[in-house]
Amino acid sequence: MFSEFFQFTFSGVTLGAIYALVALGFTLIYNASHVINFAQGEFLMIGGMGTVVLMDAGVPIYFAIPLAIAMAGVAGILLHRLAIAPAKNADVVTLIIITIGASIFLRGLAQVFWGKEYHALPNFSATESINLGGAILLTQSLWILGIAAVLVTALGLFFTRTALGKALLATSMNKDAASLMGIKTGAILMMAFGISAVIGAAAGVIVAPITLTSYDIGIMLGLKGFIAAAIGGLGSSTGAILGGLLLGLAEAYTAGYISSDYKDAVPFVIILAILFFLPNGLLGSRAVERV
Amino acid sequence: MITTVTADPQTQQRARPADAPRPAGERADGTDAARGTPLLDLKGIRTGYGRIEALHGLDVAIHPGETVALVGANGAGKSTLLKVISGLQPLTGGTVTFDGENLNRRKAADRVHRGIVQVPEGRQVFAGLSVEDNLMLGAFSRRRDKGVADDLEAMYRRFPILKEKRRLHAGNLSGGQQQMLAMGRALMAKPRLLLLDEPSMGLAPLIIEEIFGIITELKREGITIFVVEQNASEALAIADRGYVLETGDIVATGSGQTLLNDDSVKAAYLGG
Amino acid sequence: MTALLSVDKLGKEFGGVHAVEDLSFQVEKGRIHSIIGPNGAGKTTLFNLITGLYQPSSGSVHLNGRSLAGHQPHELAPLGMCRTFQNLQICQNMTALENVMLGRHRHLKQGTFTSLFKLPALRRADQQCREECAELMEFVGCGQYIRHHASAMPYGALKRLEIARALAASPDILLLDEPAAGLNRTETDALRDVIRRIADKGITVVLVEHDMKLVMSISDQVLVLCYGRKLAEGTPEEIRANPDVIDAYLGNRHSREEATA
Amino acid sequence: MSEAIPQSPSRVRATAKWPGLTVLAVVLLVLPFLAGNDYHYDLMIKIALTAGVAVGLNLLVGYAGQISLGHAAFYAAGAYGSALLVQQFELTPVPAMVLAAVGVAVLAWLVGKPILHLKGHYLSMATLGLGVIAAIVINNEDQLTGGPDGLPVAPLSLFGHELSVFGSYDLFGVAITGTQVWYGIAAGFLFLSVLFALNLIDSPLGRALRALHGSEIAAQVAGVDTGKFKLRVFVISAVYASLAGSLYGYYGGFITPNIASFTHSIELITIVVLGGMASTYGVIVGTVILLLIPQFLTGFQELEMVLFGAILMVVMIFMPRGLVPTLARRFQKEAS
Amino acid sequence: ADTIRIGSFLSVTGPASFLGDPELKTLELYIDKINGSGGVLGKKLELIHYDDAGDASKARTFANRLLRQDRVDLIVGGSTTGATMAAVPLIEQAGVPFISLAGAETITTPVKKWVFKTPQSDRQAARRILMDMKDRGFTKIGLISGTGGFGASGRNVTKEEAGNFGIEIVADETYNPKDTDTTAQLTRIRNTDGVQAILNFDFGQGPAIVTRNYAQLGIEIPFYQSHGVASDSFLELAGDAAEGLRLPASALLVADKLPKSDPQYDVLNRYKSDYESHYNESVSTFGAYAYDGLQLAVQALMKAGSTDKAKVRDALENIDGAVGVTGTYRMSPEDHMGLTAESFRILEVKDGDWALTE
Ligand SMILES: Nc1ncnc2c1ncn2[C@@H]1O[C@H](COP(=O)(O)OP(=O)(O)OP(=O)(O)O)[C@@H](O)[C@H]1O
Ligand SMILES: Nc1ncnc2c1ncn2[C@@H]1O[C@H](COP(=O)(O)OP(=O)(O)OP(=O)(O)O)[C@@H](O)[C@H]1O
Ligand SMILES: [Mg+2]
Ligand SMILES: [Mg+2]
Repeated sequence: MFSEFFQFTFSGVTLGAIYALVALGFTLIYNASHVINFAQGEFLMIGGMGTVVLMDAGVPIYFAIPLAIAMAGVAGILLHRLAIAPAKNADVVTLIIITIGASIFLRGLAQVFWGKEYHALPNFSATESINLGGAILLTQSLWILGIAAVLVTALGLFFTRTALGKALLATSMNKDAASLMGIKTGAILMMAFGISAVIGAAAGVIVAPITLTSYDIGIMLGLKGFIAAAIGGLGSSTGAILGGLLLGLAEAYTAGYISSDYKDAVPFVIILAILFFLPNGLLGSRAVERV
Repeated sequence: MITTVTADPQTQQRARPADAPRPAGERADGTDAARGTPLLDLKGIRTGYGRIEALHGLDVAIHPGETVALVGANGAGKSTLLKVISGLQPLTGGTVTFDGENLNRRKAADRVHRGIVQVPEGRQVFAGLSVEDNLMLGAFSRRRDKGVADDLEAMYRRFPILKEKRRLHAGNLSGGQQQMLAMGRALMAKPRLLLLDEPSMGLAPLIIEEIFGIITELKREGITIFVVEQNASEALAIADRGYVLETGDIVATGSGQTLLNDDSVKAAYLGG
Repeated sequence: MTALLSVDKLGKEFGGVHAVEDLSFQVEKGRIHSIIGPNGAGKTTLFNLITGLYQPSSGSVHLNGRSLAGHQPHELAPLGMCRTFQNLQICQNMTALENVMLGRHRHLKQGTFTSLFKLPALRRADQQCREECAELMEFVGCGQYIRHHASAMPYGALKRLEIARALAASPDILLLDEPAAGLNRTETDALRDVIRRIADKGITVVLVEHDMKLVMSISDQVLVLCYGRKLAEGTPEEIRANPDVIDAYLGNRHSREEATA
Repeated sequence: MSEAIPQSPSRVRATAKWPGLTVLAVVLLVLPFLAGNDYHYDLMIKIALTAGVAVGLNLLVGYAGQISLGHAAFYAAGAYGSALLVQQFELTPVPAMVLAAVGVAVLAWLVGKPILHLKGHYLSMATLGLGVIAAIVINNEDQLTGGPDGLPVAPLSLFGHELSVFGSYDLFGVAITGTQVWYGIAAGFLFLSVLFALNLIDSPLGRALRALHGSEIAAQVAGVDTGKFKLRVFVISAVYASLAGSLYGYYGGFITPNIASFTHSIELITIVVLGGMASTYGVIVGTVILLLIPQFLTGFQELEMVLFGAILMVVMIFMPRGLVPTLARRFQKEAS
Repeated sequence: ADTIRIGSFLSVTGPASFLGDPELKTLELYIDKINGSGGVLGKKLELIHYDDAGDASKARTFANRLLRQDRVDLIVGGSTTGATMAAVPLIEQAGVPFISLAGAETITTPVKKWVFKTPQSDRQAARRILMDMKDRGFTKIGLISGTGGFGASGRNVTKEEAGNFGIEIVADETYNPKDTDTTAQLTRIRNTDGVQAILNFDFGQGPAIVTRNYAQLGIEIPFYQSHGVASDSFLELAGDAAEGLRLPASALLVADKLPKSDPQYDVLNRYKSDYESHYNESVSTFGAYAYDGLQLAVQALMKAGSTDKAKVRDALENIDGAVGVTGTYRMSPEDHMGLTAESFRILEVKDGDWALTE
């Protein structure tokens, strides 16, 4: 029985770490602009599929991965320059619809040029799984967890310790006032999109050995990432990790103990319950507005 | 049409405190011609919101070291003019020249790096950031400068309440505290040209005195100041010169004292 | 005289900071009662407590003898209380006139079906409300913006728009938070007339303001707050002469000036 | 400057709704004459029904400023609800549709109560969750709903006559096809949707809703019980969706869980934003465009998605307020 | 008309694109070939195709467009059961012959006048698998299926048929087609008492993930997949994890390993080489559904001697012994699909490739 519990836990942690990585990508753009970037999933796709395509073209994996991630970074910057920046004074919902358009566009391009098949990436480590107390933990999960931990620390430090991080937050709170501080808001946003794309693509590469990858992998992962980010509290990188793990564990325990039919529904009920008591997610900051 | 209430350079000369050190670049005789190029030169400024034009081609020149007040009724376009100078409001005509350089194509952030700093209307503090972060962001354009930490301490000495609240989200400050923060934040940038949009709004009488004290002090340090104030009499009293703005046009200009004594200005802005 | 509003041992704490502490006072019907005090003294917080936007940590508020404990903000307009805001609360997605009409909300029918079918009675009432609200805008002095979109109005006009909106509810008691901020002397003088006329209609006014000329010339009673506590209370003359108030708030220059004014 | 002139009270009239409605009615009446074949009718019917949903959703999103990413759930609830009431309880279609709408209203009220106190993206997330749960239930309860393979729906019957899209009928001596009758129903539905929406928006209730968007605090202090009003508009927009869903089911004869999907919810919200938030006629145009683009793009085969995404982006970038409000503005500008 | 208009709506993009893509390629390839050799009844074939992206309501719209605007003579299409079923009511009312390429039994059971289909039904696949299990002596099995149309329908028929083969389903789990992990479900199955074999009924990439999880968990008991994964790309995705699993499939995957005497040998190898040389990618059993559909349509047209819809329909219903890639079709008024469970061969994965078990 214990081994079963461990197995569900490992499975949940793996899933959770994947969602958390995606959620981290949302955090950065959200913090810079309060926009939920629905094209975030597409960055994952570019990371994973880009690596596959490059490897197919004969590029060795250790070049293919950075190249694919760089490609996503460029896509992120282009997304900002060509789609977000020109819509200057658009409100947040409009920007969200633009990111939806962008995600359809990118997915379409990938489908035309990279094909519609699913692909697998090799594991990062030679040993695929380790047995702990009768339960199997994938070594790739450890990679995902490790990288998520590094990213969340880095992002946390960035927002609390660096002037640039503060400038980014300021930009989202009041763009005009930020530019009155000499903050180049355009450049800040571009940077946010670029880095966020890079984080997304890196996530796309490390999760691909588990989730497989294809031109449309971003839809599901992007959605789960958004949900994870929201339960954790939008804008909080630690929250993103917590939210991801919570979602992953809820899914695995539901599938394991309750009903696999309702595996996706039960976590939502839990999430709605959490939001009922914590309307800003687990670690989200309350909007500060005085009258 | 501009009615120059007085063109007598002597008046302007008198308006400045006798003990103020003369700003660099200004000749001793103080005549307009002799002053050299203005620090800020606005020519034919036109701008509007959608179909409505808010400024109808006005000219303003501010010389280095001057303190200039801008008065006008609600909706005259004062804030709009300051936004034009800062680059937040796009022009439909005219030029903004600062220190000899045409700024028309410069973004707001670039203008800050050149020394144009504004305390905007309505405070505009970063609500979700701490008071200290707000102040530090004021110094964003000079964030690699070693002196920032000292300036922060100086700012705290000036506004002790901000030190007390430095960990609080700026959005939780009282209105007046936010106004102090907005002022402090701008000063952290070490401006060459400081634009103040109603800096005394919402402040208690004692603090208003403090604000005007700061303005006088900055003036003494040679910083150029362009101030919009509803407390028109006090603003004009410390200003070298003033402009009167009426529905998008400059209708009068002259030394602070002259404007203070002008009957139509009195009736419109200084109360009966 | 009866106390319309009475505040009893009211307190509000924000993470260890007492924004309002052990505060008691009463506002009598038909009076203009001003509240002054240094920045951060707790004036706006007091308004937020009275109007149900904050829940008090201690103490109570009574309106017309009725306790307001646990009241939601929207329950106060029907009880005859309305207010304006220091940090403007304007609906930027509506026209100026519609903002004022919003104030009339509680006097209009808004049943779902009545609205869906737009019955004639509703239409007539709405048109009447429209005209009344336009008059109110003229009354507070922002008549020229009737057809403007709220987002296209200058700051000073928006402050008056809020007053018009609050008046539209035909309140018994009106709470004004720094209505003169952003107005020049002449405009402030006009505002004084507006407030006088409001009071003449029998509406009780509670005024928070830093403009001493306005406060001293219009108030029946002045309450001075400092660090959330009552520092002094009395007629304008008494307050102006109170050395504590001069120290904490007015400063010497002002008291001199006002004394000669 | 024109705005400096004091306004006389006679200039403060409510905006008239009849000119717009007349244009809408004329367009709806003229369209059949432009229809080349039944397939055109099919598209027009689908557009009219979807536009009806969008008009309702716009009340919630565009006017009250509350984003729902789960509205497809109500649409699906209407479609499945009425279909099942006919199938399981042998109700006739019209009462079934009404009953389903009542059920959806109750459902929306029950779920809306706890989630509508959420704000912004959190509300989006919660509504998205509701939509996902609805889709899962429909998918999994295959005994009842037919599961992922879908459910056949009995055709609509009016006055005891079954209305088949392939039938032909006699209307006061004029022979018309079933499709044309259906077009009439869909057009009528859209017209009424718009009429009710316009009434609502221009009433005190509508003003209170828009105030929620502008400043919730201002609304509260004016006496608006914001929680109650949000719930009301949520229910109203859900009923719009439910009715359209029921009609769609009767018309199509077959429904699948796809209509409850997240993608469908996204499509609905995209229509609203594309056409123009807080513009009732805008969202109709938005529907026309969003549903027609794919029809024109089918020729591009593989590139369809790329082009669709690109068009969506370009429209939103250059018309950030949505097509109709932006164009209306531009038009006014030129006119002045 | 001077052409014969063949309408089609397929899921060329979207989650079922692995079905629609080879189907469309096959149709395009062979319509070109047929036109190259003179067409049918002296007329060229014209393909009118729309991509429904796996969305049933789109499929319905496009079917409507085919029927009412393009006025096609017959329709070969419908990659998924949902898309097919959404179009069926319209097609039935319009009276146009329709050959569906989707799996579920409901498409042709009960028989609908104008609707035919080429793939074996999922019930036949389930039977074929259960037959093999019975032969190997299994009596208790675990079932894991996707919640999509294909998986859900497969799950139902498997549960219905199991008893007929003396097999009990002791564990029954599902997953969402987009899931990336199924270890929790597999763990539950493994920990159920007495499970002797596991069957995964689904198509798409889900089964590849199940297979990988199955291997990662080190589950030893025999593993079955359905015909839904019968393509080389599955082997590629599942990798080593697929070793040893069995599934029912058309002989196409092992065409070159068949004895020459096999009645399908020629058809299989011709299709395989045509497709692979033209598109430079490996053939899949799904494309073959379209191949068979087109061939049946052509045969029926020739037999009817015209494009008269009723005649073509009658001709389709009377097809008897047409050798296709998927099997040999024998239609009848009671059976609009015309294949038996035996047309499936049981394949096993050996050394990373398909192998015949018999
Ligand atoms: N965002 C806007 N959209 C449209 N019109 C605007 C906007 N902002 C200001 N205006 C208009 O421009 C004119 C000038 O406004 P501005 O804010 O510059 O006035 P101001 O002199 O600063 O007034 P105040 O003393 O009230 O601050 C006004 O007529 C106002 O209606
Ligand atoms: N949410 C909060 N969290 C922490 N402190 C708060 C919060 N809200 C108010 N305060 C503090 O409470 C004190 C009272 O604030 P309040 O806004 O009531 O002052 P005020 O008298 O209206 O001042 P002003 O004249 O500047 O408007 C301030 O010091 C403020 O920083
Ligand atoms: Mg201003
Ligand atoms: Mg205050």
